[in-house]
Amino acid sequence: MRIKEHPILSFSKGRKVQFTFDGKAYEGYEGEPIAAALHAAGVMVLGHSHDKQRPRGFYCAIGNCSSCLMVVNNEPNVRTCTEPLKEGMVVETQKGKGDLR
Amino acid sequence: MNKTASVVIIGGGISGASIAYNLAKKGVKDIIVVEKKFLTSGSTGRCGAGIRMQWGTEMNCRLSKFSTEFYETANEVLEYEGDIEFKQGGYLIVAATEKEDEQFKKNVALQNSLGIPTVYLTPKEAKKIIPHMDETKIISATFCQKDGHLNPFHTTQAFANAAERLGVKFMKYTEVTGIKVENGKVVGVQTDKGFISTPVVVNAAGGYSKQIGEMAGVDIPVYAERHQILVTEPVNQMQDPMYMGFALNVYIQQTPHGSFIMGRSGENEPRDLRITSSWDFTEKMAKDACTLLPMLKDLRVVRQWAGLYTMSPDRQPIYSKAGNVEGFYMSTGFSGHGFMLGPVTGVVMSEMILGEKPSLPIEKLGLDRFEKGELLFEPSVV
Amino acid sequence: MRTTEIAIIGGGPAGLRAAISAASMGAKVTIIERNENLGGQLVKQTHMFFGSQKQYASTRGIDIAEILLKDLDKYKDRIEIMTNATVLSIFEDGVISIEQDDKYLKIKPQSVIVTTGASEKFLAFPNNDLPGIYGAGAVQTLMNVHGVAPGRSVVMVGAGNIGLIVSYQLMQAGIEVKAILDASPRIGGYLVHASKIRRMGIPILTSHTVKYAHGTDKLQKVTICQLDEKFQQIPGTERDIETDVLCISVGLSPLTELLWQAGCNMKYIPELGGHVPVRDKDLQTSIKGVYVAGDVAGVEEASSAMVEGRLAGLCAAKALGHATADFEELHNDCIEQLNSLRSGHVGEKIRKGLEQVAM
Amino acid sequence: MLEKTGVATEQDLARVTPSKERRAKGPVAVIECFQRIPCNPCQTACKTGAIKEFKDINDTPEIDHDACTGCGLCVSSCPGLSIVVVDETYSEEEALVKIPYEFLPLPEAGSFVTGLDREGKPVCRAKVVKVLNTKSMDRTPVVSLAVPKDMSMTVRFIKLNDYFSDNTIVCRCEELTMGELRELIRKGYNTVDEIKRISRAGMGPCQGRTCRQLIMQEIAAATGTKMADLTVSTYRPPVKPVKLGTIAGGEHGE
Repeated sequence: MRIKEHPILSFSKGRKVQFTFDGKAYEGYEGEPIAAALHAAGVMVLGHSHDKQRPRGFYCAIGNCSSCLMVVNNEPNVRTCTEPLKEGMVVETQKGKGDLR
Repeated sequence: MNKTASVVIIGGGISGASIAYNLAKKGVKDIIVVEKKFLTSGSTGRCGAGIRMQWGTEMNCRLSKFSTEFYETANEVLEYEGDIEFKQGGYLIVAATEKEDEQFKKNVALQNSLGIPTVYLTPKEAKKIIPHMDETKIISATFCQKDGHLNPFHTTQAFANAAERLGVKFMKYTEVTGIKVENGKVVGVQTDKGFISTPVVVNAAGGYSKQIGEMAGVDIPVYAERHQILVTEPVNQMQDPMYMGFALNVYIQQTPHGSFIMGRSGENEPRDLRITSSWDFTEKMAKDACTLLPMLKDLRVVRQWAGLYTMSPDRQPIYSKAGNVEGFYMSTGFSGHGFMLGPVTGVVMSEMILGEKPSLPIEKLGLDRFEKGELLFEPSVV
Repeated sequence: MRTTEIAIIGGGPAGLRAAISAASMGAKVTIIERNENLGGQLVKQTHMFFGSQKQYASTRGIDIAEILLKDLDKYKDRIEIMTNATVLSIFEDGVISIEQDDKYLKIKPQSVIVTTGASEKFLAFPNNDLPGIYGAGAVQTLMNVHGVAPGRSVVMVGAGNIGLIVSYQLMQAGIEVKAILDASPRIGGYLVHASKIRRMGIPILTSHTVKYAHGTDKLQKVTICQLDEKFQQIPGTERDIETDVLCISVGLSPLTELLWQAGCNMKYIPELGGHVPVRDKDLQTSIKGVYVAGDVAGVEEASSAMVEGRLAGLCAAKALGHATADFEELHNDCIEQLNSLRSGHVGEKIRKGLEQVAM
Repeated sequence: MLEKTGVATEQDLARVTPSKERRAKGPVAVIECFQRIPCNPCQTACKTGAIKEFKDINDTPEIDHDACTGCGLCVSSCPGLSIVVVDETYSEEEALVKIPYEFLPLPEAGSFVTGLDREGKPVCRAKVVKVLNTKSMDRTPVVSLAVPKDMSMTVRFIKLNDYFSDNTIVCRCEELTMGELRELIRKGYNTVDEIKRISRAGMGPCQGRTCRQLIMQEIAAATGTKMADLTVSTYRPPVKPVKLGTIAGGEHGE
């Protein structure tokens, strides 16, 4: 969910861009973190831990922890809480520890 | 608090733990291992933890073959409740110069004669084993499937736990401050936690073994040299064997856990006990990795660290008693290969201390070889 | 290799203030900031600051950032700004390695001022890794920087200033705060912040903690319970609150990795948030040429971070030979400001902590 | 009282509890069946004759604890689920309690659960040692629990949610749980460095940022050491994971 109005802040957004998450089309704003765009679209589960298969959402939002690792444009282990969204990005849930491709 | 022991082993790394285990197994009571910090806190816990049988001298081939065969059943033999994580993914050792290629041909013949199943490969054949390598960077390669990698912490712990069950005492966070010698004989070890009376001291102190030798008045011709290493984020399995080159000065492997561990020797590494980090290593290592295994360029470095190699003049171990001090033994000078030789170290040192016939002809590895000038130079090292 | 006189690691309130004061003395400065924008955590702070006018009291954090950037602009010929640039290491020889926009570079400064701030502490309870359980800072970033709501409703853990402020900000963004819990029997944050929250009808449950988080794929509810005076859970006091977000705000710890790498003498001071460097009155650590300011030197308010930044900037510049006639006066002014910010009841803890790290 | 609350009283239990001496010898069945009802499968299941023959099918079972081998065949045979096997020789500090458990999901061997007393109150942490679920047990699996020795006559049920938070994740990258951490500390790994080396906690992509402080807290709590006195693990470059390719393509040399 996006915050539509705010008593203090006004949000300057980049242009609208399209991206895919696990094959489905999504929309977000250019330059915002991938995880923020997913969160705005209601996607809170970004993956599952590789051993115990526990669901993982983003946690720290500043690239410190390892909760939000996803595959972006074929690259594994991308910290989506800080990685800026770009037009046409292919975002996927990471399987296990990720494959170098 | 003062104590008495039959044997005091200085150093709680793989060597100390293995020697303690082997002595206890042969029935020796009252063994104490003194460790300055915790088990594996020195070189063992900082090493790349590979094990290979591909060497250029008969001695090293035999020592490492003995160790490899032990590691194959170590979980069971040591009745370890964890897993030492022995992965026999092989070592692919690459030749980058004509001279190296020539040496490798000799090495393979030597290794095969000793029952080590190494094969000689063309670059194309090598690429089949590590598909993401740039095969144009090499002339040839040798491969032995039985070589591999272990988890150094669990491996040491496995020896230590087995030793403890046999009655060995480990004194952690205890620093040796002196060794008492009377009439040319060892009589005890002074520590910051008290004095231990003992007729036998085994120096397995790795990077600190020169200093420990000095405490007993024994001059050991070794020096500690910093070596650096780095580890990446884990990724799904993609590389089974260790990739190693001597002329290329590099080793790169993927652990069963998924992370890559890689290291190289620095040109101007300090020869003291410093284990700080340098940018020079980071950069050269990254460059080498990306050149030789280009796919690794997207792999992220999580941590770099350093440890000490205990260098001997001929880069071979020193298994010896001191000529001038009775009861003082040493197992040192591994020059970067002490971890993989852990099992054989324990066996031959325990035999030496108990005056038994050695299982392997290690008499050539004594301290006196340096005085006699009978060095056994090992050509195949990073 | 690139060089500079003073490298400032971190472009938050302390770092910016350090850069301005060092440059005003005539030093050549490089600010290295890991985010795209300067200002650090100020850019999330929609509330008005305390302190005195000298520390921009009654101005909102977001606006203080703007003011600092304007001041910075006055010395732009002497200040190099690197954004999207993360310092990776301080090596044995003082060389700093940096990743900037996927590029690797190095810089060798004569002095360095570390103003890396602090990171949030974590809390252990069953299922604490469920999606929907976030650090307070993460929630602030998500809603105040990116304009995205973390969820529908929130239970906040921690009634310190950050917990109280973020709760208020959540309400501002139209998100229901169901309760604020704090393990301690007393509210840790400023009481005015607390009154603000209470006025809106949000309960602040002191001597309470989160015992359990429930949910299959993401957070659905939390079980909370009461604590006795020894912080032990009182059986039978459990109750459930349905919520899709649990926000953790149980304090900050200084981000000191680089100081450890540099070999600074560190001490564990709980009053200051954890391990902090020992430092002299000029904010120089035990390693010559390595200065600190702000939360990395001990967790405090942004107001004192800015004064510390100014002090460190002045002293680092002076040590490199950039003396101005009014140095003593400026130096004393900083010390006086810090003393006044730390005086009184609220500053007692800080004073106690600082006594133990003075060199 | 039992009639009112469904909870056996101390007097009730005194009648069926094996002697301390017997319990110290090895596994033994504890039959907490106090009401006369027409039922005797326990007696039928008993292969050693420890459960004496019933004169009347309504008799409450009588067991010769000295003849009982603690085989546990009676446990899953009891329709009232009133039998457990207690083994106080399991280890120095722990006793094994085998309980019937007819719920899904079944606990996993190796996991930690909350041990509940007869009133369903959490009393301790229990480690699931084994889950036995053979065809002959006919859907009454038997769960073996390792519990603190003094809890052997207290723990009678479990909750899979671990109130004692042993399942709590301490290290996200390597998924080390609090239970595993406590186990390591108990084994004597009591510095962050040792924990790191043996479990990999702190070696993951977050470089210890999430777990380091939690591990230190737990070590401090478990060993009674002050945080300030704990040895800190070393900090090494880089501060942030960085691609090999980025370093390789960067500015090099002096």
